[in-house]
Amino acid sequence: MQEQHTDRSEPPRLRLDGITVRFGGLTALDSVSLDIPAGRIVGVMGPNGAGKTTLFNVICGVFPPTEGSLELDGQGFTPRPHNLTRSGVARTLQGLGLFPGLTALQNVTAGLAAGSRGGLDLLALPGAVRREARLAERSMQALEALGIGGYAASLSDTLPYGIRKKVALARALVSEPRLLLLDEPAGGLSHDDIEELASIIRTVPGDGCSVVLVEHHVDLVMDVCDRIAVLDFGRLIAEGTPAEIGADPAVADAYLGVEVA
Amino acid sequence: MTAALVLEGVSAGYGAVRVLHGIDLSVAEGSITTVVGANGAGKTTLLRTITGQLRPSAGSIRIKDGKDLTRVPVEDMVRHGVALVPEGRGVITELTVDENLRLGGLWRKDRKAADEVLTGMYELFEPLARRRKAAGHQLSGGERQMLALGRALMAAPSLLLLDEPSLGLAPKVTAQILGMLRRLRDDTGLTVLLIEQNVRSALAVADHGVVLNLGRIVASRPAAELAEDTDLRHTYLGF
Amino acid sequence: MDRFLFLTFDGLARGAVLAAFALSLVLIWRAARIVNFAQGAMAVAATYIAFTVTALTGSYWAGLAAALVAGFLIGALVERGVMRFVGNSSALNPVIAGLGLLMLIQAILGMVFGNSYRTMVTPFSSNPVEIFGITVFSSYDLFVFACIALLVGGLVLLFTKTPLGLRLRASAFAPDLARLLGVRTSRMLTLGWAMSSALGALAALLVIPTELGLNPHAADTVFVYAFTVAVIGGLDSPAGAVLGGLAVGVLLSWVSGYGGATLAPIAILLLLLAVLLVRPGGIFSMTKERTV
Amino acid sequence: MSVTKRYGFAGAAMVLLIGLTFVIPSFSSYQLATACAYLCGIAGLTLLTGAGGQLSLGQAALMAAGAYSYALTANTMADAGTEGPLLLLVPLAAAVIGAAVLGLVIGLAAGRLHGPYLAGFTMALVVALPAVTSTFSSVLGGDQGLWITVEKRPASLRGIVSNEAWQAWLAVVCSVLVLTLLANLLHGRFGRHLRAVRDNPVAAALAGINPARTKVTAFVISSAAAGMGGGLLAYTTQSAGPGAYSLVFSLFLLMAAVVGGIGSLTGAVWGAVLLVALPHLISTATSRLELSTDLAQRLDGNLAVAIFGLVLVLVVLLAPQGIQGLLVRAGRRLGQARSVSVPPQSAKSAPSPASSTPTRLSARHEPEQLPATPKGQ
Amino acid sequence: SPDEGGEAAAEDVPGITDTTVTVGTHQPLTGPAAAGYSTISPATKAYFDYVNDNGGVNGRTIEYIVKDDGYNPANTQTAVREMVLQDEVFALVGGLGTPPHSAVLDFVNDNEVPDLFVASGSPTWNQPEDYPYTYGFMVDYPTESRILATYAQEEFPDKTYCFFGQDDDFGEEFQAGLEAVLGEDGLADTQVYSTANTDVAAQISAMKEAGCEVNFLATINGFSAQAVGTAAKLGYFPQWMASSAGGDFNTLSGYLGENTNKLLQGFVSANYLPGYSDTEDEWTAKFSEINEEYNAGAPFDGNTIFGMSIGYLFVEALKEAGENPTRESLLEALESGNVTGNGHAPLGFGEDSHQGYTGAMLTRVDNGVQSYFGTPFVVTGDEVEEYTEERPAMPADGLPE
Ligand SMILES: Nc1ncnc2c1ncn2[C@@H]1O[C@H](COP(=O)(O)OP(=O)(O)OP(=O)(O)O)[C@@H](O)[C@H]1O
Ligand SMILES: Nc1ncnc2c1ncn2[C@@H]1O[C@H](COP(=O)(O)OP(=O)(O)OP(=O)(O)O)[C@@H](O)[C@H]1O
Ligand SMILES: [Mg+2]
Ligand SMILES: [Mg+2]
Repeated sequence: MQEQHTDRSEPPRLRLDGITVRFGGLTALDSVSLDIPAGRIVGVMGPNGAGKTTLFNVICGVFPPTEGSLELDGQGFTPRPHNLTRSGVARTLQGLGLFPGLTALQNVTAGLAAGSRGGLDLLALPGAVRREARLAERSMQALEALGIGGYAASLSDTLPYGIRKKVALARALVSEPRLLLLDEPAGGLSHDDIEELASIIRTVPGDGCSVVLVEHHVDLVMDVCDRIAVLDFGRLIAEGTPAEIGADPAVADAYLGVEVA
Repeated sequence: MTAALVLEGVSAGYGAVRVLHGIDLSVAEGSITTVVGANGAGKTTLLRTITGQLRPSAGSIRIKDGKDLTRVPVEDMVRHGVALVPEGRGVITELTVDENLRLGGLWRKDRKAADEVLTGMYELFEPLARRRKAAGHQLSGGERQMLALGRALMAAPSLLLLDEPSLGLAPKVTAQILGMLRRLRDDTGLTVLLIEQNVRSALAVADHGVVLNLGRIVASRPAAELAEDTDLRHTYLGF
Repeated sequence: MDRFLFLTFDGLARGAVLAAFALSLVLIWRAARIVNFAQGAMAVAATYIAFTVTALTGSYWAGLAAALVAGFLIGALVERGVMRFVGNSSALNPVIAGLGLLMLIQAILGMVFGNSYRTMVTPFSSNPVEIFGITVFSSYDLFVFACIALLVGGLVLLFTKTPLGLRLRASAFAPDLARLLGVRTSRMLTLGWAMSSALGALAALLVIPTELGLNPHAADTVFVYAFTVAVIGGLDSPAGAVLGGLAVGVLLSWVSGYGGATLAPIAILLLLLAVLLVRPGGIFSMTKERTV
Repeated sequence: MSVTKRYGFAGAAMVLLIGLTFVIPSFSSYQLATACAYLCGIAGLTLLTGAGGQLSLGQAALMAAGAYSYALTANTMADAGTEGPLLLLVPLAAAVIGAAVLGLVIGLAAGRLHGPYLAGFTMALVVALPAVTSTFSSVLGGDQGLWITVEKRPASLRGIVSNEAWQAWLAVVCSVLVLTLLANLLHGRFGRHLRAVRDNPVAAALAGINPARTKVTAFVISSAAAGMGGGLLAYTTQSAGPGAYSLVFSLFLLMAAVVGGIGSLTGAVWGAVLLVALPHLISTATSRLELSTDLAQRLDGNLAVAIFGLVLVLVVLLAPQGIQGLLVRAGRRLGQARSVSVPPQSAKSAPSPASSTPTRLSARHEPEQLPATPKGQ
Repeated sequence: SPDEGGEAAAEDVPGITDTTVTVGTHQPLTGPAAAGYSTISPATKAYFDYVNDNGGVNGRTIEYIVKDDGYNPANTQTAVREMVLQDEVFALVGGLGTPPHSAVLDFVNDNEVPDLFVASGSPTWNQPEDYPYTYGFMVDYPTESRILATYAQEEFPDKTYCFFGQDDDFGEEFQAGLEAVLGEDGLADTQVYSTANTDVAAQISAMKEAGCEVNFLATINGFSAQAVGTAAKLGYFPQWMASSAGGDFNTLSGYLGENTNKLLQGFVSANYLPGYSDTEDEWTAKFSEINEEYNAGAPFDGNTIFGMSIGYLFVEALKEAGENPTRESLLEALESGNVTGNGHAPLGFGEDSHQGYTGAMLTRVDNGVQSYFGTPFVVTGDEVEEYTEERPAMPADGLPE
């Protein structure tokens, strides 16, 4: 294991400091400290039930950590789920997390909720109508950027699985986050789609956005990540470059196992 | 070698939409057959049709003893030795891990044997043993997948249908599960129809491979041969 | 102090019946994930049959048996005849179907038996016994308690200890999955309805003699209170229904005795509010559901 | 429908319905007025329950809040000597505000509840209404409720329209207004947020929508609409009392919303029409029957109730999407028949199963448990 | 004279043709209140049918529209509007219930529809200034309670008086009448019940503990029975004094079952109409006959007498209104004081009173038989006086002359 808090002039995008989460008797996270540098892609791996999703939940404020604290861009950070996008954090859910009753476009526009504060457009005045049109346009661009503009008007639960995954991604990207949390984005995707996903993820840091990627597709993680952290039983057991992690026997033992012959 | 499952000219779909077009498929007894194909190829639909959740519009589906599965109601599938691990972690979230597992063996008359198998399952899936009393909804994604698999095995099936078991599982667990499937095949003569997105591992573990594309079977060969066929892989499997 | 004890005992006696009826609602909820608004009317229909049987045979016990059998059959009939065909496109539809059945059954009862009240006999004296100068339960109350204790115990055992209970719960929570596992869900559903309806019939049979009498609307208020009770206890929890029933019974009695009968519905509303604010899924709700 | 079109449609509907009062008998005008008042309450439910997925059995209590607010304001103003349009408009505004405030209070509690728990709580609320009115009988008039001094139709109209027609005018204008505003909300940002919260509250929160606030807001809006309905009823009937806003009435509102089709506001219109017309038609028809005295006494009233119950059950069985769903489907079939030559939709758009309203109230089938839902967790 | 009204052509009068008079009523035929009241309107209808079979009133048959309102004021509003605006009834007769009828009071008076013989004991109906078209029928609650209280003071002096009543106007007005006689603190304990909760043990036990010896009841029949039954269970046997609304022996015995005779021994209640168990009474005999023939032999009880008495009173008024009755002539007929009804106490109808029966007589249960005793009483102001005049004799065949 190596020093986590390397002093740099620029604060990390996100800093986890001694995060512990307990559910009753179960310790899901055990004092995890980790930095997510700005503009980098960090992979988080670990066996099932290691606490990866729980880690995301803490970052998103779904529940507070039992112990420990968070920092976003050097500032103390007490997240609340519905304020996340306003703080520049976006997350996709393990599984899909789409709204089946909305169209693909509306699903994406929902991701822009933070920008459209409060107000009820009771009278549907021209101003509101124009703003709605602008939001729709931005969402449409997000869909088109992922090449799925053609599905905009379909109800999301009628779409093929791969497309739905992209809609979910578009909804996270549309808010132009500084920190993007992806929970198993490749789950259930076919090989082609995963390649495409990899190339999409690689473009994200171009805008200075950091990415945290939780994934069981080891190839994908090794391929796109700048750094990788490995959790086991809620503890951080390794952190380093993909090459370092690939060579770490502890990781191989806890997570990768032996390839099937 | 006899066939544990034979599909002849099976077509099926949802409402007016046809998804499967005249599928012919034969699964040899005591073998692992894998069906691979892109998203939306109709793999899940195929399993739903075999297990009677979807009625085929044409064709026949028979198991070993010649029994016509299309006439068997869903709830009698296990009684004919057919068990399914559905796509998307079919865990009954309101029940505990233990209850979920026991449910799988409930149809069997001999309690004793079922109890033994239960103990076996906990040995097989260690993480579950720790969470025996936890409600299904507390489990992590991977834990749920293990539970669904364990539950299907509790039924002591002769034909096991798996819909993307590796989804969301750590590579180590995936490897364990696939390894286990082989062991079961070898030890008990279990027949497995495996649907996988993770084509490489699937073909590595399977005896026979089938490629499904847009609801039609485009290739059906020994798995090793399929894995070698670069053209086919490029065209349909994208690697 | 005497008065306090009297009110408490009286409330417990009434609460026991509410508990039994609430239990029948819990049962249907567990079997079909439906709040059955026709439950009261179904129970009253069974009670009319019991009434007729008692009138013909002169035996309370024959009537009681008839109520249970009739309740069981009515439940099965309602499930097989109507509820099974209610699509699940919206979870509201069962509610509306229940309301439709409620009106239909009440109207038919009105046509067949008329609107007037009919007196029902009780097998035991309903005069309370005095112990140390304090009026406590009557033998009828004790009979009610015994019936309900027996039932609750039986149900708890059934659901937690038996394979049948596991099947019932599995088909309630996830019918499609349960079917794949070999559970005959359709039978389980019918059984769940039938058992619940029989229990409702028993509760009605127990409560109606203490009220104004048998009438097509005899279970209207009982249903409303019992639903509240079930919600307070947690719709999934038999134990919650019993505890909630007793609590609401005692509260009703205290409020009527000390504050005035008018205040009772307000007190119940406040109790409900208090409970749900602290535990939105009722007192005995399961551990908080993991959503992410 | 674009916003301009929506406003045009609303205007046309107003003109048409007001014109109608000139040709129909005055009792029908009264029925129109009540239907419009009910419509406000039902439309509120469509928003709350249909789009928001919150099952409320307490809509009648909120209408009652509107009616009492109207009554108290109107009587206070009348006592102070106010006359003219103010005596009409201020109490109506008070009805809306009064109900909205109660809705806020309830919503703050109810926002945390779901499915049957919310239903149970709101039911207890309606059941407690008579108790509240008798506890505060000095203000709320107890069981009999309050008499209301209402501003009758303007003198200039007295010879031209009947009192009932005037009531219908007022109700038509108010309810079309309510419906238009609700449509604006449902088709705009708020509707999107509401459906998002209904479908997946966690994902909605992560997308930046505050689920708690959205739910409470839905409650307030639905209550305000109900308040308008209550105000209109108070005006047409000149009274506000607990008996008129019973649990039975509350359940009827819900039935109307569902049977009309809870997925859309148009469904609410069918529901309101049905709520007024159906009992009337049934009782008219049954009273026509020539029966022996004995039979007549058994059937009196009961037959109408039985038929009503049967109709409800049948609608749920045969048209689970409600009347509106039925019409949409019929319309689609007609459209298909007309355009046989047109090739099926582009291959890209996936097959869409009959669009459903995913209200997860009784949690009958958690989508997660359906093997049909792929890969969801 | 009322005959002046006859000059208007019959067609101009709503609800009147050459051969028919159409009247309407709203009744709880369904819903929870149906149990207590749904048998009243069939009795009225039976009486009208009887009249129609005997030539009707001045050659016109009476068409009687009964609308079910389920005791829900909202339904009443619709039902009454339908009858007035659509069916154009001549008058409303015997609309039942205080809350339901209150909801249409303004409407019928605005529309100038005679609103006769409201079946409720609320004094509301007696407001000729504000509601010139509305007339009461039942003896009102405060009148009844004054009579009962006065009797109690004489018969059971120095006892502890208490009150048990419904938590609405019925209870309040009844209690006010009691206190007017017994004094502000004349009641040692007062308890109320709400119809939503049939368990009254809490209240009755409180009365027992307060040492109540004479209990006045402002209860409907079901709750009178609950009160008496619950008290008996507690081993508590006070003197009960009930309102006419909750003192019907037959109905009570229906609730109380086997022990009725023992429990109701000595039960006092007020009434003003012929007693249905009093087979000697000519009215009762006639009504019973009509019930057999025109009401399919429905159970003969207080509701039957009540319904037929309302029917009789209306026919009497209609006759009095002249050959070609109008709404005005109908009201004039009532104000004339010539319409007398069949009660033991006189009707209060006149220029400035629309009060129904102005007094009552007391009944007592003895060995399972409820019968009148003593003389009737009338109340003027706070004064309770004996009423000595004879009850109007029944005209031949029970048909008003
Ligand atoms: N809300 C909760 N209540 C109780 N236990 C929980 C809860 N959330 C997580 N856990 C438990 O904490 C552990 C970590 O769960 P988590 O979902 O974070 O795992 P994960 O690393 O995301 O696994 P996977 O790769 O399978 O998704 C698991 O054992 C899980 O059962
Ligand atoms: N319930 C349904 N109703 C209508 N169409 C459906 C339904 N389920 C699946 N489909 C359609 O049927 C086709 C095949 O779906 P299926 O789920 O069988 O594919 P799959 O091969 O399992 O894909 P994946 O790899 O994503 O699991 C798809 O086009 C899908 O959109
Ligand atoms: Mg996870
Ligand atoms: Mg699939």
